[in-house]
Amino acid sequence: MAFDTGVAVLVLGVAVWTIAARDTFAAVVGFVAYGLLLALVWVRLAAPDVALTEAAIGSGVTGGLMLGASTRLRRTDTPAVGEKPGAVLRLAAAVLCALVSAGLAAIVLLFPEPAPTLAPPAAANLEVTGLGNPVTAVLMAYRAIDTLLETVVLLLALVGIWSLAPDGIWGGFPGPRHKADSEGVLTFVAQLLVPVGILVGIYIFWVGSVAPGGEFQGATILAAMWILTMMAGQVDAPPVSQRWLRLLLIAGPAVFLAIGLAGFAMVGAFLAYPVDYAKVLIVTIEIPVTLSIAATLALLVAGPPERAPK
Amino acid sequence: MADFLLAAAGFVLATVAMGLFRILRGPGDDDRIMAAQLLSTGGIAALLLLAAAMSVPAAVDVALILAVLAAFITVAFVKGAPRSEADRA
Amino acid sequence: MSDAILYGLCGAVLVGLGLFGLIVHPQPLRKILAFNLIGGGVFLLFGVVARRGAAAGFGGDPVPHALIITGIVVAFAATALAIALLLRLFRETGRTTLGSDG
Amino acid sequence: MSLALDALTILAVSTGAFFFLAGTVGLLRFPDALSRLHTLTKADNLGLGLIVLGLLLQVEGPFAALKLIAVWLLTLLAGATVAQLIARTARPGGRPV
Repeated sequence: MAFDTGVAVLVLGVAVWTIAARDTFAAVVGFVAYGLLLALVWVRLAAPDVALTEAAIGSGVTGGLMLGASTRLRRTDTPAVGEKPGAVLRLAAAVLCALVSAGLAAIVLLFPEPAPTLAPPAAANLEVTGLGNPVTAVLMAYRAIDTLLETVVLLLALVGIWSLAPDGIWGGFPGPRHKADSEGVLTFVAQLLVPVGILVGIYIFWVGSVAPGGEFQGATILAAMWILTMMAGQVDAPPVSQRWLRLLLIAGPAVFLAIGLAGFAMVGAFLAYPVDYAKVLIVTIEIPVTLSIAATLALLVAGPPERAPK
Repeated sequence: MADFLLAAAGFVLATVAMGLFRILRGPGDDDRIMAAQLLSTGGIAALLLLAAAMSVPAAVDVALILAVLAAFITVAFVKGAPRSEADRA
Repeated sequence: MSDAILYGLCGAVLVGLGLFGLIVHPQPLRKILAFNLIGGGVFLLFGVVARRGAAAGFGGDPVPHALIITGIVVAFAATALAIALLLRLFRETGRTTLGSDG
Repeated sequence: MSLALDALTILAVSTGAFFFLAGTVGLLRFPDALSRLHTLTKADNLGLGLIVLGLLLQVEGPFAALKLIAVWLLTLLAGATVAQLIARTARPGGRPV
């Protein structure tokens, strides 16, 4: 209990810092710390799958994305004095937010007893899926349609980002070209870390069928490693009009959808798996989905095309 | 044993937090990067201790992800930082 | 008070804090940060619901866990899109704030 | 035997936690970036290293032990990178921080 109180206070302290810091870069560092502490909280709440996701996406890749944006914006950081809301508005906002928090706190204190749960039915059907991790079973079997749509949402976000490219560089290379520094620390780190990172990513993905882990967490690490080689200047981001890249991006959702539709023929329902082949089909979906998500996440971080295609 | 490991996790987090707020204030970005570095090492240590204390082996995987991404974030810091222009060229 | 309720209250305060930042900060990047802070609070509240649903040998209800994972990934996609929009705005206008004069 | 192992774990973890304390105190008290960097690397390398050592005595199976060591080595790599890059910019004559 003392431990949890301490962690909760620390989370709140870092959150206050993120909101109150004068410097944007300092606020972003606070946000990275916030994600890291939330990962600890998820472990305490017996949700290791969520802890893995929070560590990988919430803190890691989102943090990297924000850091890049804050430093790019800072070069000509115009002071925002005069556009700050006045004291009255700030006070009104504070009162409103306090009320929202109080309302949510009241809901937390008035949760119904006994707590509603879907854990028993999830456990009862786990064996049919051939999986050992109930969260993966929810993502890939019971609520597979959510996951299918999620992969599509990621693609839509990427299409949105690509469409921000100015006319002249439509379909070009995303982001700035990073120069390789053959003697430098960055090259050394990239060469050492990337193979290890890829191994960790594959492990986290593979272990997901029996233990906490899975395709999103594994894919995020793979994406981070790709971005790392780009930042170290070892590879350039591919032009977004490349055919192989686009095939890679849609492979996951396409296989997912095809197997989902095949469910009509085999079992008579969308995304239904025949009992004997459930695990095989789930893994068949998961491998291309992981690769597609990894590519999508990396390109989401890389941003819109900034250099014309050759 | 579990109680001791939990207490050790709390102790490490508390010490790291003390330093965190001092150096988050800066003045330089270097200090802030060091703050994040210290917290990530402390967080990883706390996760490893929690994994043993609570018998949640998956917490070691969380620490593993944080360790991989800590190096990744460091590179993002440096690539983005304006002063690294000179280094990059 | 159980640990889960403690973290639930923490999540409630986080939502309020993030909402405050979203309203009062003029810079869009700070608003995006605040928005992600709210996201963390909401996920935490939902995580408490999951924790209270611990049954059948699981430490928590796996259905909300899966939804939170989906939520974190979608929040990331939205953040990436928002940052791309912001950087494009900066390229076009050289401004990093949203002024009333455009 | 298990009692002796437990005692060793407690010793190693306590010493590791002490190094974290030392690292923080150094961060708070040293005046310039380079000496703060010095204390930070101590906390990283020794503090986490000793905690990993203590936990290695408790793990079951070689794979779990391997993961613990991997976590430590990766943290060393991140710490060394930070140290290198900060030292480069914080050295005398470098850009003032």
